[in-house]
This record gives sequence, C-alpha cells and structure tokens, in this order.
Amino acid sequence: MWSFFHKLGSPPWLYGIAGTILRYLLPVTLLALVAGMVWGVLFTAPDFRQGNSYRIIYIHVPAAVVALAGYYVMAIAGAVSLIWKMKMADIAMKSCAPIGAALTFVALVTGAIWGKPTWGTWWVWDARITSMLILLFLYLGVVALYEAYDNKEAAGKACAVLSLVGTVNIPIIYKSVDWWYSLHQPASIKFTGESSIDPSMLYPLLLMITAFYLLFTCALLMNMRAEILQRERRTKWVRKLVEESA
Amino acid sequence: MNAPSTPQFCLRLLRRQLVLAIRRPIEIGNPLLFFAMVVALFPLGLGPAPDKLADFAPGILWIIALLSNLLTSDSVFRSDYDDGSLEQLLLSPQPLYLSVLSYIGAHWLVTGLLLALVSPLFAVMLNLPAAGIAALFASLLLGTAVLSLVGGIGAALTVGLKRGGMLISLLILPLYMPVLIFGSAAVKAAVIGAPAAPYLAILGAMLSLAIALAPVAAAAGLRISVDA
Amino acid sequence: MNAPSTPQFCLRLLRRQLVLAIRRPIEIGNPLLFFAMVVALFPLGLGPAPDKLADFAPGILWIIALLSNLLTSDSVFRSDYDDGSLEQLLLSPQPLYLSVLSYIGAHWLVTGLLLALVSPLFAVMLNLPAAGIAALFASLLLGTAVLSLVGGIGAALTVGLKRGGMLISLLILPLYMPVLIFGSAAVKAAVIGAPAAPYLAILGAMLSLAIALAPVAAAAGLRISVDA
Amino acid sequence: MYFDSLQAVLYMDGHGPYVWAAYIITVAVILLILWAPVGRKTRFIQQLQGELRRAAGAPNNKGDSNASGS
Amino acid sequence: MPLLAADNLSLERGGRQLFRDLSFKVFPGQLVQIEGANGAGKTSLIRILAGLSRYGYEGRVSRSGAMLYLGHHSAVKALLTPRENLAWHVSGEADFSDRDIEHALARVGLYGYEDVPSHALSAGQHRRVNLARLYLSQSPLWILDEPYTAIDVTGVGELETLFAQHARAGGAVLLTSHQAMAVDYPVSRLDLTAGIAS
Amino acid sequence: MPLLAADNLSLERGGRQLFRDLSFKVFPGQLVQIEGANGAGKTSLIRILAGLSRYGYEGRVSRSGAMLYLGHHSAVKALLTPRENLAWHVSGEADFSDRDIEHALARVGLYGYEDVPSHALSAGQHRRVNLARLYLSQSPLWILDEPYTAIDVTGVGELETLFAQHARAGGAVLLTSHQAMAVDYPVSRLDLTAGIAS
Ligand code: HEM
Ligand SMILES: Nc1ncnc2c1ncn2[C@@H]1O[C@H](COP(=O)(O)OP(=O)(O)OP(=O)(O)O)[C@@H](O)[C@H]1O
Ligand SMILES: Nc1ncnc2c1ncn2[C@@H]1O[C@H](COP(=O)(O)OP(=O)(O)OP(=O)(O)O)[C@@H](O)[C@H]1O
Ligand SMILES: [Mg+2]
Ligand SMILES: [Mg+2]
Repeated sequence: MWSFFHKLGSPPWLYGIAGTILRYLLPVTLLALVAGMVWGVLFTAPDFRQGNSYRIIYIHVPAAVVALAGYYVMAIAGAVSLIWKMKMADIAMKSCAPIGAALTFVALVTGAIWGKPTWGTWWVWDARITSMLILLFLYLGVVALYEAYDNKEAAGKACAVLSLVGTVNIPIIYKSVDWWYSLHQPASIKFTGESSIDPSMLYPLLLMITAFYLLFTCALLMNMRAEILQRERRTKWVRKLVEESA
Repeated sequence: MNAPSTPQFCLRLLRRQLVLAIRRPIEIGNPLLFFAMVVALFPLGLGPAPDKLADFAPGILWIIALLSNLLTSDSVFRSDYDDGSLEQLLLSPQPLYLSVLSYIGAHWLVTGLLLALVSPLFAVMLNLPAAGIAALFASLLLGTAVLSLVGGIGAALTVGLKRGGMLISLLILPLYMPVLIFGSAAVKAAVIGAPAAPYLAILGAMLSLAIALAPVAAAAGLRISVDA
Repeated sequence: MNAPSTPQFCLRLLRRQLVLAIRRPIEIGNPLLFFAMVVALFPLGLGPAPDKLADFAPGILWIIALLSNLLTSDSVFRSDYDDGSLEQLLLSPQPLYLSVLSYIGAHWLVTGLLLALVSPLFAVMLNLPAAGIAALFASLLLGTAVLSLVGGIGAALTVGLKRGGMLISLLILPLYMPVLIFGSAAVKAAVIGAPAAPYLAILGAMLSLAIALAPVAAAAGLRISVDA
Repeated sequence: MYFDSLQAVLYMDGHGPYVWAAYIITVAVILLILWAPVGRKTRFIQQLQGELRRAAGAPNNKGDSNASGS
Repeated sequence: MPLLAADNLSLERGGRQLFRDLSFKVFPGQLVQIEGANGAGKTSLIRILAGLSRYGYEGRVSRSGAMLYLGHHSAVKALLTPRENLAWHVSGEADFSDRDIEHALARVGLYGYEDVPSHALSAGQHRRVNLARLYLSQSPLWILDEPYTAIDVTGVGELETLFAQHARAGGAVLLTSHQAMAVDYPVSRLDLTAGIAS
Repeated sequence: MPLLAADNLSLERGGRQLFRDLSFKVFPGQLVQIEGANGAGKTSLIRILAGLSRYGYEGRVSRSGAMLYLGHHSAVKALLTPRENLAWHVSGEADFSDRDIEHALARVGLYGYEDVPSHALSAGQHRRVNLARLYLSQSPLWILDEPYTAIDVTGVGELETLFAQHARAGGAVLLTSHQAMAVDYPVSRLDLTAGIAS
C-alpha cells in the first residue's frame, strides 16, 4: 500500500503507467462516446412532451454531472498537494481545471440550446443554471491564476489554496442559490420530472454518463503526462525520452 | 528592547494601516462617494419610477456595497508588496494569521463599516421602506466583513503577479455571491415584514467561518505569491 | 536612423499598448468576465423574475459597461508612470495629443470594443427583447469610446498622486453620466419600437467633442502629474 | 433506427437545428479537450529537442541562456 | 555553531544554472560579501537564504537565531514619516523606544527629517530610513542585498564601520555589493561569477 | 554655443534652500558630474534641467539640440522583452533597426537575453536595458541621474569609456553619481553639497 503511494509520487512511474492506461482506455472511451451518441440521437424514441429536442439530454446531463464531479476531484487533489506536499497531486489538480471548464461550458451551451425549443428562451436565472455559471467562473479562476504565475511550482500551490477555498464555498453557493430561487420566484419552469424516465432513454443516458467520466479520466491523464514532462524537463529521464522520440 | 507581544503587534499593525488610510483622505471618503454616485446612476440608468426603485432598493444597495468592496480589495496588500514591506512581514516571528487579520480588519473598518454607517442615508434616497433600514444596516455590517475576508484571499493570491491584471475580480466575485443573496434577502424580508433574523444568523455563521479560515488561506497565499 | 514620422510613432505606441494588454491575458478577457459576473449579480440581488429583468436590462447593461470602464481607466497611464516611461513620453518630440490618443485608443480596443462585441450575449441572458440588441451594440460602441476618452482625463490627472486609485472614479463618474443617460435611452427607445437614431446621433456628437478635447486635457494633466 | 429518412434525421420535427448544434458544439469541445494535451506535448518535445541540439552544438556557449518565458 | 548554513544549494533560472552544489557556513564574527556580475544570481541566492524563495531550488538552508533581511526594495512606506516607519515596522522584531528611533535616524543622517513624509525624501534618504533599522537591530545575522544603493560616499563609509562593529560584537553580515569593501576587518568573499562557486 | 545653459537657478524644497543663483553652461565636449550628499538636490536640479519640473523654482534653463534623459526610474516595461522595450521606446527619438538594437543590447551585456521578458531579469540587467539607449542615441546632450545604480564594476567601466567617447565626438554628458569617475577625460564637477554652489 505505502509503496503504491510512494510510486504515485514518482513522476517517471506515473508517466509510464498513465501511458499504459491510456493505450487501452482511450479507444474504449471514444467507442463509448460514439456509441452513446448514435444510440441517443438515432435509436431512441422521442420524448412525448419535448419531442426530439430531448435528445440533447445525452450530452447535457453527462457534461453537467462530470463537470460538478470534476470540481471535487480538483479540490481533493489540491488538498493532498497542500497537506502532503505531493507534487503529482499538484499536477492532477492543475490538469483538472481546463477540462472541468470545458465540460461546464458544454453543459451551459447545450442547456441554453435546449431551453430555446422547450422554454422558449435561451436563458433563465434558475438556481441550478446560475450555480453552474458560477462553477464556470470558479474553474476559469483556477486556470487564469495558474497562467498568471511564472513560477509553476508556486502556481500549483496558489491554485490548490484557491480550489480548497472554492470547495468550502461550492456547497454554500449551491445551497444559497437554490434557496434564493425558491424564495423569490414560484418556479414557472421546471426540469422534466426525472422520475418517469423510461428505461429506453435511461440506458443510453447511463452509457453517456459513463463515457463522459471516461473522457474526463483520459483527458486528465493526458494533461498530466504533458505537465509532468514540462515540470521535469531538467531530469535525465525526460531528456532521454525526448532524444529517443527524435 | 524585547519583541512585542502578539496582541500589541497586531494593534500596531492595525494602527499603521488606519493611519495609512487616513493619510489618503480620498481612500476613506471614497467608498462612500462611490456608493453615492452609483446610487445616483441607478435611477439614471433604470428610469426614476419610484415604486420600481423601492422594490429593487435592497438588491441595488447590496450590489453597490459588493462592487465597492471589490474595487478596494486589491489594495489590501498591494502597496506593501510593492515597497518590500510584505517580505518583512513574512519574515517576522509573529503569527501571520493574526497579522493578516489585522490588515483585513483595517480594510473593513475603512470600507465596510463606513458603508454600513451611511447606508441608511442612501436607503432613503432610493425610497427603501423604513422597515428595511435596520436590516440593511445589520446585514451590511456582517456581510461586508465576510466580503473583506474573502477579498483578502484574492488579494493575497494575486499580489505578486506581473501579469495578473484584474484577476482578483474573477477569483472573488463567485465567492461573494452567497453573501449578496443572504444580505439582500435579509433586507427584502424586513421590508415585507418577515423576520430578518434567520438571514442575519446565516450571515453571522458565514462570518465565523470566514474569520476562522480566510486568514489562513490568505496567509498561505501571501507566502506563495512573494515567490511568483 | 531618423526620427519616425508621427503616424508611424502613434502606430508603434498603439501596438506597444496592445501587446502589453495581451501579455496579461486576463486583462483582455477580464472586462468580459467582469461583465458576465456582474450580469449574474443582478438577478441574484434583484430576483430572477424574467419580465422585471427585461425591463431593467438596458440600464443594467449600460451601468455594467460603465463600471467596467471605470475599473480599468486608472491603469491607462499608471504603469508607464511607475516605471518612468511617462517621463520619456513627455520629453519626446512627438505631439502629445496624438500619443495620448493612442493610449486611449488601445484602452478602448481592449475594453469598450470587446464589451460591445459580446454585449448581445449578455443581453439575451437578461432577456432583453431582440429589438433592442442592435441599438445596444451601436450605443455601446460609441458610448464606451466616450467613456475611455473621459476616463483618460481622470487617469492623467491622478496618475502622479501617491495613491490615486479610487480618486479617479470620483473625478470622472459625473462626466460619465450623460453617456449613461443617452446610451440606455437609445436601447430603451429601440425596445419600445421608437427610433434610436437620435440618441445615437447625440452619442456621436459627444464622441466628436471628446476626441477633439479629451486628449488635450489629458495631455495637460500628464504634464502636471509628473511634477506632483 | 427511429427515423425513416435522412431528411427526418436532419429535421427532427423542427428540433433538428437545436439538437445538431448542441451535438456539433459538444463534439468540437471534446476534440479540443483531447487534442490540447497532445499538442502541448508535441510542442514541448520539439522545443526541448531544439534546446538539446543547441546545447550539443555549442558547448559552454554563453548565449545558450536564451530563456523562454514559460 | 554557524548562524547560517547552506547545504548543496543548486538553482537554475531561465534555463541557466546559476549555482550548483553550493555549500557554506556563516559563523559569528564573519563579514561575507557575495560577489558576481549582474545576473550572476546574488539576489536569487539571498532570497533563498532568507527563506523568501521556497520553490524551484534544490538543497537545504538552516539558520539559527534571529535574522534581519533588507532587500532590493526599501520597505519604507512613502506615506509615513521616517519615525513612523520605524516605530510601526512590520517585521515585529522589537519595540523601539522613541529615543532609540531618533538616535538611529540621526546616525543615518536624517536628523531633522524624522517627521517629514517619506515621499518627500531624496532617493538616498529614502533608503537610509530602512538602513536605520541596522542601528536598532538585535539580530545576530544580517542579510543585506545591495545596501549601498543610492547612498553617498560618507554613508557607505559609516555603514562599513557599522558592519565591522557588528561582526566584532559577535554578529555576522552577509551582503551583496558591486563596490569593494574598504574596511579594516577581514572580509570573506563568495564569488558567484564562475557560475558554480564554493 | 552651449548645449545647456542654466541661468540663476534657485530652488527651495521642504523649507531648505537647495541651491541659489546657480548659473552654468554645458558645452560640447564636456563631461559634468554633479556631486553632493544624499538630499543635496541633484535629482531636483536634473529634473529642472531636463524640463520635467516646471513649477516651484526660479531662474531659466535653455537647451539647444536634442537631449536624452535617463532618470531614477528605468523606463523599462517588465512585460516587454529588452528588444521590444527598445524598438517601441516611447521617447519617439528615432526608429532603431533590429540590428542596431541587437548590437546595443550586446554592448550592455544582454546578448542572449533579447527575448526574455524583462521582469525575469536581475536588477542590474533591468537597468542595462535602458542604458542600451545610450548606444543608440543620436542626441548630443545626455542628462543621466545615477546611471551606475545596480551596475557591476565592468559595466561601470564600460559606461565611463562610452561617456568619454561621446564627449570626444562633440557630445556632452551631465550626470550625477556617488562614485568618483575613473576615466582619462577631464571631468568638470558641480558640487551641490555646499548648498549654494557654482
Ligand atoms: C443553460 C441552461 C442549463 C444549465 C446550466 C443546466 C445545468 C444542469 C445541471 C447542473 C444539471 C444537474 C446534473 C446533476 O444531476 O448533477 C442538469 C440536469 C438536467 N438538465 Fe439541465 N441545464 C440547463 C438547461 C436545461 C434545459 C433547457 C433542460 C430541458 C428542458 C434541461 C434538462 C435537464 C435534465 C432532464 C437534467 C437531468 C435531470 C436532473 O438531474 O434533474 N436542462 N442541468
Ligand atoms: N517631493 C518632494 N517634496 C518636498 N521635498 C522634496 C521632495 N523630493 C525631494 N525633496 C527634498 O529635496 C531635497 C533634494 O532632493 P533630491 O532628490 O534632489 O536629492 P538628491 O541630491 O538627488 O539626493 P540622492 O543622492 O539621495 O538622490 C531633499 O532634502 C528632499 O528632502
Ligand atoms: N523572475 C525571474 N524569472 C526567471 N529568471 C529570473 C527571474 N529573476 C531573475 N532571473 C534570472 O536569474 C539570474 C539571476 O538573477 P539575480 O537577480 O539573482 O541576479 P543578481 O546577481 O542579483 O544580479 P544584479 O547584480 O543585477 O542584482 C538572472 O540571469 C536573471 O535573468
Ligand atoms: Mg540583485
Ligand atoms: Mg537623486
């Protein structure tokens, strides 16, 4: 067990193992994404209330779910980096932010597009939607802060502090926005009742959620590999690797 | 000559920050003038129908308080970083948590507290019903303290950046939002005759949390950003 | 090696300022993010009811544009003053009027223009009726240029003060107000189907006036400031 | 397959543009997510290769201190 | 026991190895001048020794006892007077009595300027406000980055005498400067120009 | 014809008479060092001569021909590279070709640093970026306020040679410095320490 943690802290080992994992995981991910999308778009029956526009659910919900989960991954990595001073956690945290931001963006855009045919408007100030927007800002904050630091080791630490502060705030933000909405405004627009979801819609949705989790994992590993190389550019193993790839 | 006790040192810091603020008279008066001018902007921009304004007064006043806090947060550690005082503070044997708290406390005294004190005046200018004024005052008192604390984290993380620009607003505005929600809700509740106490209690809870954690984060941020 | 022609010199200055802005990526993206975040503040503070929001959307968008201009104006000459470049500019044989215009132009390009370009997005988020969007875009395009020019005067006058940061907002906010009034009036007119052109024409007239006079005032302000 | 013709697939009872726009944007972002680290890695390797070559070509040359801003 | 010990310090910045495996100790009574051309890495080294730089280098630094660090920046607040700058100094080192402060300011040639706002001082006077801390300090170890910047000839002479005095009294001074020291006290030199020093 | 003529300059600052009825001329071929202790009024005088201070003094200054002024601040933008700093210099003096810029940077020891962001330079390297303008300048009159700040020994030597060269070629240099000049060219001295100088 301890030796495993020890290895986790070793950049060349992590670089190698991530490469191996990716070799198998990436094709699976792409397959799952394509299969899920084709299934969802072409092979399911339309929703009886929303018609064909509901097919957006197969990308909207997975993106939203994974974007939210991504923040917790990032914050945990940040905590590990600060508490145990583990360099690799730092790198994982840094690598989460752009992926999370991109997925949040997807959730927002697909939601907005979905809103037009169903609600007749691109945007409403619904609790969940608003907190998703705030999540995007939190992600962008981490990305921007990292970019603004020249000393990347310090940048990692700064982002770790920021993401931890964000973690304390995410539940507060979520609760407060939720509560704010219910206070002011009798919900004139509601998400579709999810309880009645039909298995024929559920299975492709579950597939897509899984695919997005896999996508997140793959992108995270790829980003980490690139980052490891950059941080370890002075070491012998990176130089050897680079010379070999020439 | 022996090292000062920690409380003494913190008082000294607080006094120093306050004197610095007072030496630039504009720094003290400015949040207020800013408040006044933006209060004047709203009727200009939105149209002066008094009933509409009264409806929105709690939200507007709170948004202005938030913006004026945002505008000044960046300066909490900035000049000390620029002239090298911050390095000295980091090397000092005193607990950084308390030093940071003194800086933030001074910031709150010259922005948040002052703002809360004059807010009734502006509330009247925006036709806020009298019932809401006490709640406005109390919520600003508590809420701006949270804002200053959270702003201190952002200021600490960005103070050393050459290429930071206005990064701080991106970092802290999302964190400001819960305060805005509960602050304006407290006033709204009071206006319609509902009890404002629960909202104030939540603001109080946020403040306790922020006092406990924000200086820790800000202190860590300072140590990191002198190395940016 | 011979002295550059004046247009060449101004282009060089413009390029320099733009490169400086781009080197801080956040500086470019920030007016937009700031816009987005403050747009989000309003529903949070005022309540999310779409019809109410739509009513206020023109005013809110204009107020935000104005604030984000206000926030960034201070930086037009600040860093050049701090590092001594401003002294060199003043000693240069080139006409200061045009140099100042280049600085302000660069500021407008990275704030006002960008803001105008993305404003339709935020208009949709605040449920502004589609009829108002063209007027919003046009009024922001003209109006933010006036704001940048006026802001330049304030920046020039305060840059030499030991800490002018917020003083600038005091100096220039009153001058911003006419722009705010006509800008939001143009949008409101378009929303209710009235012609927006008269308001835009007034903004255009203000812009001509500002282009003619503001750089003169700013140039004089700079000469005074380095002597402060 | 739920639809009977390509037309129907594209049109989707009027919802086609929305659905397809959403999917196209999503696919584009996914490709971007996956391509970004690949591009970063390739660029890094090229850069480091160049650096190593320069170092090998010009031993103890004071000019090789050409730092990149990264 | 050494006041400062550097153990195998290596630093690379901007693609250049500034120093490698640098180890040295500073004992009470020592006056150490770090030498090197512009960009040799003096400031970088000093910030590591003072504990301000915490990332990006290899090796270990250990210090015992209190330290006084004066960097490139003067740490003098323009809006405060010299007196206030010393009385409210953020280093939290000690409480200086008003008499001590006046005495120290007089020693650095600021007699009569105690209550002028510091932004109305000349460049050299501004730096002297900070240097007055040396006359107030109780710390055995002084780490100074170019203390002579903007100081006139008389001022430099007085500072050198002070450094020698401090070393004689059992303190140690580690400083960088581009000027050769002209003081009748043995000065150890640490040369960084070679890139790899010892 | 003198490049610079000061006529009966008097200045009082902070209640102290810094100089009174100061008149002098600087002719082509002259190397003038303004001397004086910290706070003597060197910077104040130089800013009046350069035309930056326009209020609060008595007397007249007249200049003929172009002037290059380098003040206490380095006028180097931290976000730009040395190359960009010179190419886009705001003084609007001349268009420098890229080759000239590289040459000038090499002369001040920044070969290889042309494209590093200036904030990643050391204190001395940072100032050297600005000093490179001396190698590009066509102005006959140079007015320099403490040009040697943060510059290492070699750098100071090179600058002195350059000043002598410039004077020999018919230019004139007026500078302040606390270091005595060690150059084989006659240096005129203007001493402000007396308070009232001539
Ligand atoms: C910009 C607009 C939108 C945003 C930001 C957004 C965001 C979200 C988020 C954060 C979730 C939660 C995922 C989770 O359970 O963890 C979600 C789920 C969902 N959204 Fe959206 N959404 C938007 C618009 C829409 C629209 C227009 C519809 C359909 C009419 C819709 C339908 C759903 C459904 C059915 C779910 C899954 C069921 C549930 O968990 O409640 N969303 N969305
Ligand atoms: N802004 C100011 N307001 C009032 N007095 C000032 C101001 N700046 C400088 N002085 C005073 O003017 C005198 C001369 O200052 P000046 O900067 O010209 O000196 P200097 O000879 O350049 O000194 P140094 O060698 O330290 O650079 C000083 O006594 C200083 O106190
Ligand atoms: N923030 C930075 N990022 C990257 N490299 C830097 C940074 N600061 C300095 N350097 C580089 O590190 C080297 C050493 O800089 P340092 O400031 O330690 O030099 P120094 O010996 O103090 O020089 P000086 O005599 O000019 O003060 C320089 O070559 C410089 O280019
Ligand atoms: Mg140095
Ligand atoms: Mg001077």
